Amino acid sequence: MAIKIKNKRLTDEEFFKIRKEEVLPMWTTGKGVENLSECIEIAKELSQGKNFALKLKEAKEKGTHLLIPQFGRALTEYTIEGLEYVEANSDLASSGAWLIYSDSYTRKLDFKSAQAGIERSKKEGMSMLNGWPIVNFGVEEARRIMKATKVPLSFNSTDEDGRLAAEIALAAGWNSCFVRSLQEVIAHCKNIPLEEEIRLNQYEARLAGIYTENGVPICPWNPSNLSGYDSAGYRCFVNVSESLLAAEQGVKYQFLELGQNMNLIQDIAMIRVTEKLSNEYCKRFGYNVEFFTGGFPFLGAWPPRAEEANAMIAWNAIISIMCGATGVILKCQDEAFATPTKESMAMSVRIARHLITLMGTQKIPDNEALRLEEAMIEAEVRALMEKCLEAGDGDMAVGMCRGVEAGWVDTMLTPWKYNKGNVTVMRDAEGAVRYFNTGDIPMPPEVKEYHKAKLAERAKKEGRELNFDMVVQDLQFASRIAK
Amino acid sequence: MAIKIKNKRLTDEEFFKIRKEEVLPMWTTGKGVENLSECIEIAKELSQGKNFALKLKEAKEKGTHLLIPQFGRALTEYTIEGLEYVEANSDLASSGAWLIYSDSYTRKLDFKSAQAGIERSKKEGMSMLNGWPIVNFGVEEARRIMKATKVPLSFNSTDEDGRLAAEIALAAGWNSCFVRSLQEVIAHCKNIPLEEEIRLNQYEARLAGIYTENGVPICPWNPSNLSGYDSAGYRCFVNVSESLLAAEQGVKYQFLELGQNMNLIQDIAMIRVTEKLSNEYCKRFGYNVEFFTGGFPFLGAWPPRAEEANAMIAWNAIISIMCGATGVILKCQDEAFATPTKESMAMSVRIARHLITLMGTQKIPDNEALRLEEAMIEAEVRALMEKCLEAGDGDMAVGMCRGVEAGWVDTMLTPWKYNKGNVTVMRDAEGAVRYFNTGDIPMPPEVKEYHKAKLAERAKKEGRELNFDMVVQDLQFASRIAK
Amino acid sequence: MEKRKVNKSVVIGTIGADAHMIGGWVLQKTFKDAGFTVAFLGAVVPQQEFINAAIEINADAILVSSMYGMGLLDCEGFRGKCIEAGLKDIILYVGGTVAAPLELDKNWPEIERRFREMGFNRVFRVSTTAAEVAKTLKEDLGIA
Amino acid sequence: MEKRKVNKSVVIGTIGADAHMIGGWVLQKTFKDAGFTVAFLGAVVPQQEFINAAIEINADAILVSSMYGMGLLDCEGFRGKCIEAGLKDIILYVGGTVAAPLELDKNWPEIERRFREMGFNRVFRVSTTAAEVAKTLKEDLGIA
Repeated sequence: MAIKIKNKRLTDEEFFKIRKEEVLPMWTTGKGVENLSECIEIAKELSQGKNFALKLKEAKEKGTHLLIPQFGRALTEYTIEGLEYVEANSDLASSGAWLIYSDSYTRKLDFKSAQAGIERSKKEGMSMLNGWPIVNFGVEEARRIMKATKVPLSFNSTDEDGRLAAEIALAAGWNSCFVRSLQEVIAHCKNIPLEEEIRLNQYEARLAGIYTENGVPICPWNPSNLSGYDSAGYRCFVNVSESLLAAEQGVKYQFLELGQNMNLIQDIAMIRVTEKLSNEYCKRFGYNVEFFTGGFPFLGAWPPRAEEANAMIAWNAIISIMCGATGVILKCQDEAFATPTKESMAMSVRIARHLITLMGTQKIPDNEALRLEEAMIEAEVRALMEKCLEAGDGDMAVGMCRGVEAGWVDTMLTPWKYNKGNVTVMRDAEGAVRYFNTGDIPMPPEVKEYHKAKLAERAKKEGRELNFDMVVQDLQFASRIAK
Repeated sequence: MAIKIKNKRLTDEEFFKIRKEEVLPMWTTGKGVENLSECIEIAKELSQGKNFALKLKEAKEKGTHLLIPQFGRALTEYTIEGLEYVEANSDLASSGAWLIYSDSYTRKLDFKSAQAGIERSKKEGMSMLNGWPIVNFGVEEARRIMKATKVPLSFNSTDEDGRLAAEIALAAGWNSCFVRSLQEVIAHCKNIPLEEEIRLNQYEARLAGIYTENGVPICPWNPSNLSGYDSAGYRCFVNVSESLLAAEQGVKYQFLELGQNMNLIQDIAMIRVTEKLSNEYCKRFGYNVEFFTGGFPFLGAWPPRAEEANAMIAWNAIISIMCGATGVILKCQDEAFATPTKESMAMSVRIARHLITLMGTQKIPDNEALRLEEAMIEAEVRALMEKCLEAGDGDMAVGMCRGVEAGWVDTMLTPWKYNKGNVTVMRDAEGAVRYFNTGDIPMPPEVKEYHKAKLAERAKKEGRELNFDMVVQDLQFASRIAK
Repeated sequence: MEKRKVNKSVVIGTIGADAHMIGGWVLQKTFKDAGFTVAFLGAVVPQQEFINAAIEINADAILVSSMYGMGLLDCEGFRGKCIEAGLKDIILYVGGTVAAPLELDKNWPEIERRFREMGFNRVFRVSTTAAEVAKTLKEDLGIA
Repeated sequence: MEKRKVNKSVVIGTIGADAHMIGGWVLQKTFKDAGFTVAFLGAVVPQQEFINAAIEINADAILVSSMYGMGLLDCEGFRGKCIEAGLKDIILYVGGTVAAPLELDKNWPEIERRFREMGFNRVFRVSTTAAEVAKTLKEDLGIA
């Protein structure tokens, strides 16, 4: 198959053509952001003193943490009410930021269903959508939200195509869209080819570049949340590869955000190697990017009771803090049931803030186990990166597409039809995620052996052969309540 | 001053003389435990399948943890209701034990006030005492409680003198009293000389020995909770020195329980060095003792809000788990306000149990920082132990008394009048407790230098000279809620 | 009218714009292990696709997973489409995090009422295990 | 009757069988820093000892700390003993975790009512800072 996409910066001509023909016409509210220079001016004004990139920079330099709760309601009033409540009932303002998410209809560009959800929510007097439909509400409403908060806003915009959402968010002074492609197809897509997904995301990244070049530093999230059940190496590869794609479009700050598997050593190794290799590969290609890291709480099934959820909130936050990750993203005790309430989100902020008080600057001490884990992840990711660059003749975008097509870029579970799914992962005796089956991944032999040995420890500890049922049990281990 | 006490096992003659003349006559309920052999038989029967020592042994061998919540109400019914509630609403039964505490009047042998508190509680329909007055209720009521629980019971009996309380608890099938002397005078006493306190505790330890020799393994707690603000080395010294005193009386199992200061590395180092040196010193004197370790949650001021308290509950439990301590003692979110309610204690058990689910067998990996911390604590404790043995001509009890008298055994804050209080401790940049002033402690120079350097890091980080105000702030750091 | 013969076959998928597939994935594994024929449609599945698959395998039941809080919206009109397609009596289950507002989730009888009104036979909480769902379906099919 | 001259002196200690001394210790430091003469009695202090010390230093106030939940019991009769000793008008404060039952702590007006009835001028929650107590006493003494 011929790959047409290239990892190449969109020219202004290309960018504005796409903008006019594809992006702004998606929905009527596209009109509100037509004048880009004006949008940038307003964004500069509105994000004064609460710019996400600059707040991350400040926290990183001080060695402290930015707490990042998540919120999003069907109506603007509900959303503002939630932000104000949490900020009034916790210490978020001192060092925090918001991740606002849209509803899933918006993420699928189904603005009609989103509109129906808005009407329905008004009728029922409850938020019937699982997020704030940014595109339906448009830029003026987004600016209202920006004015209502004391901290920077990030926007979790999209499944396949977050371009219009990002246009609206950035124009409202929110300082973060998303840069992602493989992450997105694995996490939320079904049919879109990777090539097309990369093309859509080049636009969003370029938009961030343009804002930054015009005096509004934008720090997009470069996440690997993926399916919630992926190996540390795959997660890391996704971030590093996508950091190059974003950097090419002129993105100068990136928030490397990794979904935690909840093994302290492996999660820390994963986050640190991701930062190291993103830096290294970007330098190699001549990109000048400043990276920040953040840990995202476990993305699998959560337990349906407050105390068990609080244990997860605390353990996830502690892993991020011990890692030294600047961002500590927060879920809350509603996770198993519904979209977060403001009350529960405020509780999560309080828990995490007090953990920071208690832990101070405590970090995981340098140790052999961590160095080994880092070395293993690094070897796996380097093998994947080099194979991509080779397959793509030095072009990362091409290489990623070829890797997925051939199946040597692969993960276990995803709704996305182009993923081969020939790998299987399982937890080892200490809960770290290991390959039970490496499929066609170009795993260096020593890494393969390492994973095998770690799983053998579990088999020995449990006194049983490893089998597929254990994979299934692993998927639900964190949601089960001890009886 | 001539020291009359010796670290020497009480003869049966001495023991039973004290029993008859001093202990049983303390209160009318002493009569109920007159027949010791019968008490031992009943205890054997009642603790079948829920013996504290054996449960600790089982958990230690499996590498799992025993969760140990705390409870105690003015009336037996309230106490039983609480235990049953927590056991029904958590997974305590699978691997847990109770620490039941008495009210503080009982601890001061003020049984009349305890009686008034019982009557008052009945009248008010609320528990007006801060624990269960075991001596007033006597052995039959204690047996009722034992029958009502699915797990082993430990009894936190005493300030100066827990002898009658221990007689009643052990006779009821509760398998744990306390061995302690310096711990107790520092924590709760005002006027009693250490010599006398050691004498009282020899009796309690000998009682545990007698039960054990007659087929009911007793595992007393050997705690160092102290004032809540003590150096790791001092805590460790208290446990190790007292392990010898208890061992001499025939105590075969000891639960080394250490109050955590909430610095991960220092707390783990402290617990591990305590186990190592208790083992070593007991071997040196020919005692054969099996040790278990447990972490006690921070003993200073707790925050007056549920989420901050939950952060403390989680962080304290995580330190114990990462340490590999077999016992994980639990406080609850009522800590700042009142005696624990059953509802809050059940919540703490759920949080800790889920942390164990999430963390599995994860432990702190071996590392240089931990080894260094261990080495420093070990050097400090060895210096203290050797100086005691020297001053006591090989007798630990004598040496401890001489050390306190001369002031080279010393800690910062205590109600006890015989402590010199010439040392000052302060937290370093990472929250570990360091000597700001070492007073007359025989600190090896490298340890002194180490503490000094660690405090200098804090001064540098905060950009200010170290001063006494910081000591005061440190005392309250964990109870302050970020605003 | 004769009663349709039980075919031990089910359609499983996550409805609407919802990409969460793990719940459905565990479910399909459980039902296969229990001897069912399973059409597993993955995530982001439109109503019509469930129905087409049900016709194709002659399914006894359609098991709809919804994890993102908008199941109440996504399931509207599902029974009507089944009837149009000649699947008047097919068993419809739905389960997961089916409503975004916590106040609604906490009022579970209201959730049940709404789904019953929409023609669903049962609605399961997110804490229900796959084994429990399989057991219930067998009972409903009279093959327990 | 003439009003007694303010002497800027206080007695501080933890009452009853209570060994918790940190609260009182922080308090005495704060009051010393604020220029007060302080008799600091440590922990496990009987009522009479507070009163004797108050006479000795001619104290304006006795600040009673109680951290272990039995302050309500320990403070009974305190004002009576003060009156007997000729300290009819001495200011009595109490603070800390003064009641064992959480239901009582959550009903703070009832706690205040009970201590007022016992002749205490003020009762402070455990979350009150030492600085706040010092500020309040200065106001009550008219020297703020």
